[in-house]
Parts: sequence; C-alpha cells; structure tokens
Amino acid sequence: MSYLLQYNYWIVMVLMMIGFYIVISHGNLVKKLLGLSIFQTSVFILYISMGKVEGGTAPILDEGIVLYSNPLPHVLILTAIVVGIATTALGLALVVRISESYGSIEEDDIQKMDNEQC
Amino acid sequence: MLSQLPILQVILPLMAAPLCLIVREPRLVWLFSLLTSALTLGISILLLQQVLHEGTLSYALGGWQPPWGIEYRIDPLNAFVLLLVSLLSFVVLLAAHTSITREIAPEKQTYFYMAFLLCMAGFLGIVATGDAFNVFVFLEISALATYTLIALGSDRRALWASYQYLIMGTIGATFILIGIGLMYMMTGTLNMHDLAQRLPAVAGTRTLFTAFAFFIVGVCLKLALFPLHLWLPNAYAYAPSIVSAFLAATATKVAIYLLLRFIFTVFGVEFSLNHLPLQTILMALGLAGVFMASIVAIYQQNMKRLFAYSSVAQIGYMILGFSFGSVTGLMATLLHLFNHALMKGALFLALAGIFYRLGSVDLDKMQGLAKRMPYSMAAIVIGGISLIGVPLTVGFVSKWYLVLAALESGWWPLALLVLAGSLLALVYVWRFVETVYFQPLSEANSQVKEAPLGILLPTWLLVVANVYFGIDTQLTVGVAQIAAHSLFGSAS
Amino acid sequence: MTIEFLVDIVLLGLLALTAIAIHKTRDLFASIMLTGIYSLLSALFFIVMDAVDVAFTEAAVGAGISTLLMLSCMPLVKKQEQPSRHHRPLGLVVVTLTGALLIYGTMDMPPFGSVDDPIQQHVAPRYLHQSMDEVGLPNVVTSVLASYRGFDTFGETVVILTAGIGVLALLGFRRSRAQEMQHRVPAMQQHMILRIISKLLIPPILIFAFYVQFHGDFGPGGGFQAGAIFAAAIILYTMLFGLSTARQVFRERYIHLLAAVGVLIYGAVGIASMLAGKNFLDYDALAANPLTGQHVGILLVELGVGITVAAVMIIIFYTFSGRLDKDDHKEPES
Amino acid sequence: MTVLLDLLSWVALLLGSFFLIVGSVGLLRFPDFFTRMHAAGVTDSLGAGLILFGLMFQVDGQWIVLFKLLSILFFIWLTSPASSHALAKAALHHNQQPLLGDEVRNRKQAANE
Repeated sequence: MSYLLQYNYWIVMVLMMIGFYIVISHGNLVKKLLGLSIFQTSVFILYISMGKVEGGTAPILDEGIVLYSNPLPHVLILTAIVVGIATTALGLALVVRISESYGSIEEDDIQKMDNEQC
Repeated sequence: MLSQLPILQVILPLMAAPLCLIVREPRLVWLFSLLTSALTLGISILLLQQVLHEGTLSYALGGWQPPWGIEYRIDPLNAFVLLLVSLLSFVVLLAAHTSITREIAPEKQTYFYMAFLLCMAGFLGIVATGDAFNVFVFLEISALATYTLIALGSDRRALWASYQYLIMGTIGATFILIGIGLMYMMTGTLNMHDLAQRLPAVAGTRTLFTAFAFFIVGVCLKLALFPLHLWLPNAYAYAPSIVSAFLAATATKVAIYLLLRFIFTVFGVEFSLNHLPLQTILMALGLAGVFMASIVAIYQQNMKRLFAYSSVAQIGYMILGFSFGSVTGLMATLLHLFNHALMKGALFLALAGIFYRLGSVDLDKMQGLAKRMPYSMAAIVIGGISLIGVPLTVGFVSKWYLVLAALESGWWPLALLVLAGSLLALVYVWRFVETVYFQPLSEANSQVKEAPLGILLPTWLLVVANVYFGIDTQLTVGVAQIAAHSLFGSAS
Repeated sequence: MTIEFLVDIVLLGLLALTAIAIHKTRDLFASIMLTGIYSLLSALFFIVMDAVDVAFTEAAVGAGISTLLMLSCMPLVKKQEQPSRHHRPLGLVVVTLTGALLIYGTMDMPPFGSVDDPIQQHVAPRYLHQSMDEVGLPNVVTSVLASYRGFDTFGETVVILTAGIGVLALLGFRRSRAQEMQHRVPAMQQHMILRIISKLLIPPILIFAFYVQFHGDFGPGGGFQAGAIFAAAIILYTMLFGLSTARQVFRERYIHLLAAVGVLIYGAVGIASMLAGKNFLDYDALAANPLTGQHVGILLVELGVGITVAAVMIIIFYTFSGRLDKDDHKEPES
Repeated sequence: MTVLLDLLSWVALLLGSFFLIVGSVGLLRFPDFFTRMHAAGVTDSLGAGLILFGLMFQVDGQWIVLFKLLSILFFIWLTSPASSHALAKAALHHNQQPLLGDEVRNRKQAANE
C-alpha cells in the first residue's frame, strides 16, 4: 500500500520516458533536441521531488520556521538547468550548420546522402 | 604550494581557456596552450610522485570538509590517469599547430585551442574529483568541448557525426545524472568516499540496483562499449586529425577510469561483480566488441575509420581485463589504458601527417606511399605492430597480462580468444602494409613529400615511447600494480 | 489529501499531456512553444516543491531563453517535420525496458516527502542549521551554490562559456567592414506599438536584473537568473532595432571579452584565496572576518556567473540572428 | 472591515477565475483566428487582472507585496495587449482574413454535415 504514495515518482518516470522516446523515435533533428530537453527537465523534476519535505518551506532562513525542504537538490538542479541550455544551444548551432550543408534536418535524408557519398 | 597541486592541475587549463579569448592571435594562443599543458604535465608528474610516496591526497575545495564540500581525492589510480591525459594532451598539442593551419580556417583556430583546453580540463576534472555530481559537471564541460572539436572537421559529415555524438552523449550524461540522483536519494551524500561507506547498508534495495544500472549504462555510452559504440567511428573519422588523435588517446580512457572508479571504489567489488551478473555481461560484451569491431575494421577504406573501429575493439580488451575481478586483470586493464593511448596517439598523429600531405586518409590513395613518406609509414607500422601485440612493444605487455589474468582465473579459452583477436588486428595492419610498401607508387602521389617536422616529431616521440615502455616495463607495470592493489584495497 | 497533493497531480498531469502533445505535433513551431509551456509548468511544479530558486531559473532560462533560441533558429530550417518512413520498434522496446527498470527502482525508494529520508538526515542538515553561522546568508541555496559547492558552480560557468565558444566556432564568421557600415532598416521599424512598449520595458527589465543579481543572497535569485534576464533585455533591444544597430551599441568583441572575464573573475577569487594561504575558493581568506570574506566572495563569484551567462546568451543570440541576416556567409564545404 | 475586504477579495478572485475559464472555452470554441485571439485576450487582461486585484485585498499591511502585485498588473496590462497586437499583425501579414457573418454559418454547416 505504501507503494501508492510514490505516485509522484511514477509520473516523473513516465515523463522521462516520453522525453526519451521522443529523442529516439523522431527523425527530425530539432525534435530530437526538444525531446532531450523534455527528458532532462523530467530528471530535474525527479531531483526536486526528492528534496521536498512534507510541510516544509523554501530553504530561505527566517525566524519561526523549523522545517525547510532540502536545499542540496535545488543547487544541483540549478547547475543542471544551465548545462541543459548549453547543450541545447550547441545542438541548435549544429542543426543550423547541418541544414545549410545537407539541405535537410531529417535523419533519414542525411543518412541517405551520406551513404551515397561513401 | 605542493598541497595545492591537485586543484592547480585542473584550474590551470580551465583558466587558460578564457585567457585565450583575450590573446586571440592563433600562433600565440597555440604557444600559450602548449605552455599550459606543459605545466599541467609537470604537475601531474609531481602529483604521481607525491601520491606514491605519501599515499592518497585529499583536497577540500572551498575549505569545506567532505562530504559537505567538494573533495579532490588523488590516489594512485587518479594520478596515473591524470598523467596519461596530460602527457598525451601535451604531445598532441605539439603537433596541433602544423596540422591545424592546414585543416581549420584561421578565424576559428583560437576557438579550437580554447575548446581543446576546456576539453582537457574537463577530462582532468573528471579524473581528479572525489564528488559524484562534480563528475557530471566536468563530464559536460569535456563533452560540449568535444562536440565542438569534432564539428570543426572540414567534411560536412563531421557535423552529422558531432550531432549524433551530442545526442548519444547527452543521453549518456542524463543516465549518469539519474544514477547519481538515485544514489543520493538512498544515502544522502554525493561524496564518493562517503558513498562507498554508506552504500553497503542499502545494497539489497531495488533502487540502488536501478541507480547502478543507469550509471553503468550511461558511462558505457560515453565509453563506446560495444554495442553502444555507433557514434564513435564517424566522430573519429571526420573530426580534424589532431582531434581524432586527442580523443582516441584520452576520451575513452577517462570513461574507463570512471567505470573503474564507480565499480571498484564506490559500489565495491563485492556488490558490482560478485552479486550481480555484471561480470558475465561485461565479459561477453568485451569479447563481442573485440571481434565484431575488428572484423568491421578489416573492411574499412578510410584509415581513420579503421583505427576508430580498432579503438572499439581495444576498449573490449580493457573491459575484459577488469571483468575477471582479479588484481592481474585490473592491471591488464590499466596497462592497456596507458599503452593503448600511446599506440593510438602515435597512429592518429601519423595519419594527421598523411592528411597534411594528401588531404585524405583513404587507403586506396596511399599506394606505394612508403617511398615518399618513409618515416610516417614506419610510424604506422610500429604502431600497428604494437596494436597486434608483438614482443618488444607496449601492446605485448598489456596482452601478456591479459592472458595471464585469464589463465589465473582458469578461463583458458578466453586466453586463446585474446590471441585470436590479435590475429584480426594483424589482418588490418597487413592490409595497410601491403598497400603502402608492396604496391607501386601511384601517379598522383609521385610528388608527395614527407610529413612536416611539426607533426613527425611528436609522432615519433610516441612511437619511441611505444617501444621504450615495451622494453622497460618497470614504471608502467609498477604503477599499474600499485593502482590495482589500491582499488582492491579500498574495496575490502 | 492536502490541497498540495491536488495541485501536484494536476500539474504532473498537465506535464504529461504537454509531453505527449510534443510527441504528436508535426509542426516544429508548435512543438517549440509546447516545450516552452512544459518548462513553465515544471517551474510551477518546482514552486510547489519549495524550490523557488530552481523555479526562477527554469522560468528564465528553460522557458525564456531556451525557447527564444530555438525560435530564432527556426527561420534557418524547415518548419514541418517529415513523418518518419519506418517505425522504430526497437526504440519502443528500449524505452519500455528503461521505464520498467525505473519503476522497479521506485519500489524501495524512501517515502516521498518524509522527514526521515536519508537525504534529509545526512549532509543537508548542516547547510540548514549552520550556514547562518558559517556563511551568513538567509538563502541557503545561495550559500550552498556559491560557497559549499562553489566549485560546481565554477564548472557550470565554464560549461556556459564552452557552449558560447562552440556556437561561435560553428556559426561565427568575420563580417566585412562594408556590411558593418551599412545601416539596415530592421523589420520591426514599422511596428510602432511594439517599439514603444518594448522601449518602456527595457529599463525595468535591466533594473530587475540587477535586483535579482544582488538580492540573491536574501531571496530567490542570483547570477544565473540575473544573467538570463539581463540578456533578455539586450535581446529585446536587438529584435527591435536590428542586429547591426545592436552590434554598434554592444560591440561583439567586448561581449566576447566579457564572457571570458566572468569566468576569470570567478577563478581569480579562488586564486586569491589560494594566495592567502587557504584552499581554492575558500572565501574565509578574503577578509579578516570569515563572514565578511564569505560575503565578498559570494558577491564576486555571483557577479562572475552573471556576467558570463549574460554575455554568452547575447553571443549565442547574435550569432543565430547573424546567420539569419546575411546570405554571404556560406562555409566552403568539401 | 476585514470581512468586507475578504468578501471583495473573494468576489474578485471568483470573477477572475470565471473569466479565465470563459477565455479558455472561447479559445477552443471560436471559429477563426481573430475571435480566438479575442478570447485569449480576456484571460490575460480581465482574468489575471481580477485575480491580482483580489489578491491585493489580502496584503494585510505588507506594502511591499502590494507594490509587487501592482507592478505585475502593470506589466501584464502593458505586455498582453502588445503581444495580442503583434499576433494580429502577424496573422494579417500571413493573409489570415477574419471570417464574417455567413462564412461562419456556412463553415458550421459544413462541419456538421
């Protein structure tokens, strides 16, 4: 019965897998990047859920508050969010260059052109 | 000052990179990067000495004691890999200027050196740190820099290879992030040493098993372990030659280090290899990697691609080594880590020289080239011999220990398979020798000159190292032994 | 059954719906907007989970800048996604296996939200109970971010710089003098209303960025968020007055330098504490009183972070829209 | 006094929520781009505006909160019409014409059949 209380984590797992599925099932290069960003954001949600304390407040110290949520996951995820956007930006730059030199941003097309070139 | 060495090792290249943006002039930037990497090399030598004399070093960043702050923890294994990375980076950078002027547009060269330094700093950071999340951060620094470096290749396929690597690499990094997150969830700590002490208490839980699985799969993606290697051949083949040399010599080694560190130090041998079927899985994948990749390598026309597949095969040997779960096996892995870096460094640098003259590394354009470029070709032949594992080269030393480990554990069929794998290497090296030495010089190549000295010298430096460490094994075997023992020591 | 539980479920449900919608839509423009919505929803979720700093960053960086970057590269690629010609059953198998493993992993997880979880017992309590004495800031997230785990944040700043370098190496190009001189009439020039409104908005945005930068010690905020907001103001300016005007006001060369300077400030603080005989990034060494030292150190490193983040975001946006402006930049491909 | 404030606050909050829902329904149900935009505009200016207005009665002496709420209101009322304007312009630019009178009916019939 106590398993049911993990509903939060379960939905997060599902979210992660949707993102992951978008990355591997779509052939469009921009869509893949979007999928990655969904995947990563969902992992962030997992981390943040971990840090939550029932009845706690945001970890900004103040008089009269005894229960705070855990600040460490927050710090880690702040870092990870920035990593995420850095990856996205670089990925987009690559997509733009690929689009310019292949004339397509579909995996299938590019793979075909490469095979012909070989 | 000596106590600051662990951190200096990493922040030196890290701080040098933004300074490059201020210097700007490519030639100066090159000299500056070279100086930085020379200093890094010096520091890593000092560190190794210090560790061998005084034992494990711990450096608390920000003055906060672990596990509250981030810790740099240098034991013989780190020091060994740090030396490997900084040594190879230095040698490769020596050759960079000549090769890069040919392959990368002048206005992008500064960015190239910056990315190179950042990548190196990332690798060093991964190896030096004792904090699980810090690994992720430095993993991303090196990864983003690597994508950039690969995409600077002149062929448009470099872009595609870089993109594929970006996707695979990010999936790998995210898996690692999930793994670290779950570990943190179960123990409340991120410090590796602290993790190692707290994990046994939760060893039986399903969550920890999941964490372990995600972490290992994530690292294996980065590592290009068969069958997750698909991004590697293209990335190595179309990246600028110097980048191929750098990555082949360092990137996968760092990933192997990470795998070893977590399997042996953090999770412990008991959990990783004895409780789980990981040993069998790794052994099977390692062997499959050796054979499949070697066979594919035989059919390659592009030499860089050929050696890239050969890298996948060699990674198989490294995995095989430590999957025996014995000190000798681990030693074989560590030795091969170092030796393979020397071999692949030499081979890819020689190819950089050939690319400089020919503008291509296709095998069918190299007919009879030994007459025109004798030194480059000789370098490849010696590197190839080392790859096969002929006595008097470093390749022999690591194969020897691998076979020894197999026999020691009573897996004698495996010893035979390792030898069979070497035969496959013989086949692809022979293809090259035949084309270059025994076929008549083609018309197009009749005016080709020997590779420029700027590339040839570093190449031969590594070739000589290949032979030297093949004869005088005291240093490498000695350090590998200490490192292997320390890993098993920390596990028990 | 608290109200929080309800909000939780609704938000998570919306997140799932958005993710599925992203999977289904073929129109890339719509997918990008949906991804922005996903980020915004997750920011809301973070607030429910008490992670105000993270929510702020996710909203500014994930929903704001990231969406903007994707949109700004949209004109450079085809907008419609091709239907994939072959199904990828392998993908489905991999995802199902991974998902099953994850769900399996949740079986032994410590209960959600409980005070007795290992992560609430080990390491974190020190941050909550002693950071006031050791670092002296009310916002614990800032204390941990900039001091206890300051080296992670340094790495982070370097990641941003790396991305900037990567984008420049891939898309940057030298512009000729003639182009620099040529004053283009930006498309926005015709939009009177937008121009006036945006002109009104830019100064408050800039002030807000500074507020977030320097108020991060006491409330949610800090270098990352401030940098992103500052960059947003400059980007708005660029969109209004055109790239060439913006480039004259904020010279690219200087912005490149700023990106480097941010990282250097951060590193210099660390080196200064080394020179004072302490470990790297030990702010105690920066002043006679350790607490003052911590304050100075955190102020400086947050400034470094802010500068680098803002500069790199501007660089990336400049580079993308520079690609858009001109056609004569084609790289020679072999 | 507090009861009166509370009452006012609740009325504003409920009205605001009502407009949010109405706006969303309109966004889904209206026939063409421009009418839908009109519905979306309602959620921003009236819906969000009323909710913020309602919250202002709850500040209870914390003037900084009131100031923050007021600035949010100010910025929403500044940006939301501007973005609606930009959207409409973009639509016109891409040759979106409003549906008029009979067209709506015709389209509905076509949809029903």
